[in-house]
Amino acid sequence: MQLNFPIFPEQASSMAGQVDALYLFLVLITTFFSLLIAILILYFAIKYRRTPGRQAEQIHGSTLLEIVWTVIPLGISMVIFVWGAVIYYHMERPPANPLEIYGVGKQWMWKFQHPGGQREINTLHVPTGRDVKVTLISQDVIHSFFVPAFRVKQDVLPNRYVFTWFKATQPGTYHLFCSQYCGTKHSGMVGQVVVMTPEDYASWLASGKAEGSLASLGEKAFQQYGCTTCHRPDSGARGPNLEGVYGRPIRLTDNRVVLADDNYIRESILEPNAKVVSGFQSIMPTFRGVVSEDEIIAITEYIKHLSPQQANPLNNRSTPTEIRDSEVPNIQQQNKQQNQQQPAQQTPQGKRPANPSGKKP
Amino acid sequence: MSEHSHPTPGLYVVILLALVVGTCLTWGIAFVDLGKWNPVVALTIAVIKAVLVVLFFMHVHYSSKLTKVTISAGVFWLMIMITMSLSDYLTRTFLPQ
Amino acid sequence: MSTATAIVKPVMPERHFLNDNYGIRSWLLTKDHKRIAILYLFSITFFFLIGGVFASLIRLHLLTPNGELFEADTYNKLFTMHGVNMVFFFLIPSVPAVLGNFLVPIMVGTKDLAFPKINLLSWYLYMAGGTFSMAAMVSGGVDSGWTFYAPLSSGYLKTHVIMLAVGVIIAGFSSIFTGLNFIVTVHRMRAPGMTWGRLPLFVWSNYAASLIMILGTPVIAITLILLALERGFHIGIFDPKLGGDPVLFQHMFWFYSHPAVYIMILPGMGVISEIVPCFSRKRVFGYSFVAFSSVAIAVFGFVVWAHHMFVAGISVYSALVFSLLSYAVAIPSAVKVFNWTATMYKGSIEMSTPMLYAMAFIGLFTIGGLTGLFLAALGLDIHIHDTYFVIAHFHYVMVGGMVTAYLGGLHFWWPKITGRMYPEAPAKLAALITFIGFNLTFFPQFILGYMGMPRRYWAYPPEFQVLNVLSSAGASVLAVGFLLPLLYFAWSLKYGEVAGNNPWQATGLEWETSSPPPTHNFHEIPIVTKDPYAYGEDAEVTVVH
Amino acid sequence: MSTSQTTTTDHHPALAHQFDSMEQQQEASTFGMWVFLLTELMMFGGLFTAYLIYRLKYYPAFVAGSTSISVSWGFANTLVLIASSFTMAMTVWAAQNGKRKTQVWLLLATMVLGTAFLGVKAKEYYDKWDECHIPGHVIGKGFNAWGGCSATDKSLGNIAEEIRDPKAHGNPNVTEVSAEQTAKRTEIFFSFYFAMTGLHAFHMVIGLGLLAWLTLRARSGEFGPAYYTPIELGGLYWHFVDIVWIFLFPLLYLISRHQHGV
Repeated sequence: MQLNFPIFPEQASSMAGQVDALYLFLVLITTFFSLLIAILILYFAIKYRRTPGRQAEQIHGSTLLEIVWTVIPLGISMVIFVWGAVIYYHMERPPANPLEIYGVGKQWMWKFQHPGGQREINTLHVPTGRDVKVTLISQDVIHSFFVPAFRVKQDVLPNRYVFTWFKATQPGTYHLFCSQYCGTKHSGMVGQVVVMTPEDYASWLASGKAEGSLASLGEKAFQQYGCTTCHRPDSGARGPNLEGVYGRPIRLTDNRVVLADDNYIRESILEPNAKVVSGFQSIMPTFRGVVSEDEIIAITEYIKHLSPQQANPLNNRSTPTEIRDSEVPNIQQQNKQQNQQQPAQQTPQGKRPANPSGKKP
Repeated sequence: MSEHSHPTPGLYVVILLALVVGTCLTWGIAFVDLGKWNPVVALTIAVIKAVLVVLFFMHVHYSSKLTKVTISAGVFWLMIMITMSLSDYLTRTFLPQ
Repeated sequence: MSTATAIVKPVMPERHFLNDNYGIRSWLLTKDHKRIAILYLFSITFFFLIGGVFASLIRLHLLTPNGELFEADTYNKLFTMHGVNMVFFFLIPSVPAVLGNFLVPIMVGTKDLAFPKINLLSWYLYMAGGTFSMAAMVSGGVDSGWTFYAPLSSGYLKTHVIMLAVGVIIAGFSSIFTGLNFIVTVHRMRAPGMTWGRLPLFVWSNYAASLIMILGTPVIAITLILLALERGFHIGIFDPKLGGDPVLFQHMFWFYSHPAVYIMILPGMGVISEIVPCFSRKRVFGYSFVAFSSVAIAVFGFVVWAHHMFVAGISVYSALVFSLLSYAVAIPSAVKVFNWTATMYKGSIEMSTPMLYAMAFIGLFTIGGLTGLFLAALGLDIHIHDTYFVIAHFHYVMVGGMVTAYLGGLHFWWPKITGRMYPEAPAKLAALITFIGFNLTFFPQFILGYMGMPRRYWAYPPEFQVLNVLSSAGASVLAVGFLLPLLYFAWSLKYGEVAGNNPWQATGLEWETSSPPPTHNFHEIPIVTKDPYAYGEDAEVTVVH
Repeated sequence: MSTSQTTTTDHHPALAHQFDSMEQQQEASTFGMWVFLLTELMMFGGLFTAYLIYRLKYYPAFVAGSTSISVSWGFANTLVLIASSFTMAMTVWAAQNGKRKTQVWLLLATMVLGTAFLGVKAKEYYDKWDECHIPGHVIGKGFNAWGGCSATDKSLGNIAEEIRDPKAHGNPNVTEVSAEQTAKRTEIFFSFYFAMTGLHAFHMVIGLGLLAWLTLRARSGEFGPAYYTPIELGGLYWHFVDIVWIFLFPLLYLISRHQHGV
């Protein structure tokens, strides 16, 4: 047994301090009111203990007091609500230009893929001082990605991408837990997050054996499954051109407008007919059961890197379907902002992932 | 309740006719293209039919306030369940599948 | 007043509901709400003990970090069966089905509940549900967790999930029928003069809990039916592989299961609202605020469920709404705590066993309730969700609150139920042991949770061991505290002092009839002319019979 | 206190001991029934909520699935059930007015109509069975949106074919591939179709049992102007089941019918 056991978790992310501040505030509130009540009860119990002849003084109540102890807790809880909501909003709003890592949860392990193509199991290496966005998906049941030292947690759902982000501040090795019960070896679905200085991280990246960048893996899969047959830039293509499509609003055949994000690309691979791009026939067969989660991730990453030759095409709003900003559902606005930063993405050592556009599809 | 007045067979027949007409109307309108109003119209008619059944066949029109409050509470809670669940689904980009 | 009771030595009434009839048939076919309450008392104690054994095994296992006592599968079954037994077969029925069943008709001044046969049926349903869950347990156990999250439970586990779900569904209908009976009884069966403003707060809180039972329970029933259909017939409702949505399961599950915690705690609050005025010899402070706060909790309780799902992938906006609404429940709970405390002010306080439990309740519930604020605060909940912090929080409310109130109520009304007093000294000792054991068990879990120890872990990192050992040590103390009452309650049945009609000189109709009450509760249906908790006015007069 | 245990002489035989008067008994019983119907409402409500969410999610598949079930049978069944509600309402009236024979006949009529409803439902279920449109892999031979897994007529129940039907002047972009994908997703529509109509039919079966029991009691002349609570409660239950169907009919049978014709 470790007798010098800690009673407070390490702070290793930019978020940890904010969460802890709220926590300590709440501890303070809790201590204050618990003590207040406890002391009052004990004091009353002793002061007004029953002695022969003691008569209780009958008091029916006091509306003023009731209002006071309704309003004060209400005020305090609104402070807590706003404080908690601000932190949450910050957590849910991903930073611009993050380092993007993909994570796949399955019974009972974590798999991570770095943009440079490095793969890890149950271990995640990240640099300090850089916003890291982890996009997560599960292959089977619901898991939950939990790094206590970062104060982040996100349930990992099957069939849908979710993300969490953090900015590590302290180099070290931290626990990674699955916190959503997922079957027999739930408690074995643990791992480590290794936080390194940017220099160490760069050399770790360099030492890792990668078969090529994630995007280049995606390109291979893209060709292997024959996607290039239809998804071509020329006018006679049977499928929409995917160049520069990522992160942009897309008009569908039924005039709805959706955002071409990770989830949309995934859906279009598995359920192509659900949201067909305007002007195209729904002739794409489903790839459900054919491609693996890893391959979908790689293909998504590849599509992200597909850009027409203009300098920064993704900021160019005049897409062929002429979609105005106001048509984009609000919820998607924030995603969009974040996604538009995409092309600038680079690995820390400044090495762009193998440029897939060298071979224009 | 026994002192309250009760509906007569005549009224029951009227309600029956109204329900039959409502059903036929639902059926007929279903084949007319009203765009997104089709389900709205169908459900509106369904609500009217249900209200008729509740008020007259189930005698709520002649019942105590308590019964009326009870039913309203039930509908209210059902609405809580539906709207609050949808408040999640409609405010995220819908689960892609 | 103490002199009056000392002179007249109370005697047991000649005929009462316990000796009106004999034989197994007279119990198993009884329609007397008091006898049904006794049936519940025994069956609930049984399930509490089973759940307690599972709890002890869990704590024993967690003494070491590497999972050395049980296999992971066994451990998963242990916490599942602990949760299912305690939640569905102990906490939900405990106060309403035992104390409520016994007291609600007497407190409102009627001969029985509105539907005695349905009341008996609800006990049989409870037992049938219990049988299914026991069968699932005996035939290999279930490892779905009490929350049955899909798609794990619907598509991946190999254990008898359906059997357990059927048990829970059936027990749910038992709860629905109890709630229905209470609601109708309170609305339609009150004695003359028993206006809503004169209803004892225990009745108010059981009424509020009944609202949740009838409106929430059918939703868990249909949810589990859909889960069972998906598991049995592979139709897609919740499993994404079949086109379903697992988050929908959580919405529907928590639509019931969050209000369900108010089914558990509200009747407990009702017990406290009876005990505190009685032993303070004072009117309850702010009667109408305490009464309406029960209803407010029941209503607000229905619009906060998704605070269990902040990390589950719900929309940001919906999370904000649910977080905001969650604080709405905190306010009426706070109002209650302040009112109880104010009731003690300038009272004439007797520290008897029920009062000790009530004081423990107020303190522990305050901590339990305030730590709920942590979990409703969005940014903070992200970190502590699904950790031991949650476990500590709900055990503070459920064990520190609800079980404490149940035990307090049992002591308070034991003389009414059995006609005999429990022995005071061991009872006080048990209350003290429970309090100490409880805090030792669950306080370390708050720290563990904030450290990041996830719940339902069979093995854990070694730096968490000391706190886990502390917790396990506390659990053994707590177990002693829970077992002691079993012994002295049994002892008191034969050797306890005869209580008399009103050993506490309390107000309320239940104290005006004999102890134990006659089969039809009152020899003559009472006419109520006084406000509730009319202590200090003519409380003494009612004692003389 | 008006009534106590001593005055047992003027008790109606049906007055239970816990009530003071027949009026109190009737009010309590009716109120109890309403409270019970509230729980029923929430139970069906859970299903309706889930239905709504999936309908939004898989709208094309819900359209296709809805089109593949027979609107005529559903329409007929709605009328049958409404008629049975009418006869049930009349039963209560007959009981209130002490018409013993009429009561029995009306109850029998209600039961006949109820049985007819279940018969039609059984026929519809059988058709779906025949077309292999039973969701899941346990009952029947597994779900097959192309239909005809056991039927000889291959054209029967081919949902993909129907989606591509030129009569379906909805989406001009429908192709063979997309029709197949939509057709596959109709499985979730059928899950709800069977869950909702199944739960409803289960309530009908219970209702028929109740009615049979009431018929026996009515035949023995138990109900009259002074005591007809059981009939009234049975009626409340029956009407509630009717109301559920009033909503099920448009929700399940009439999704975007106008695009597809009869």
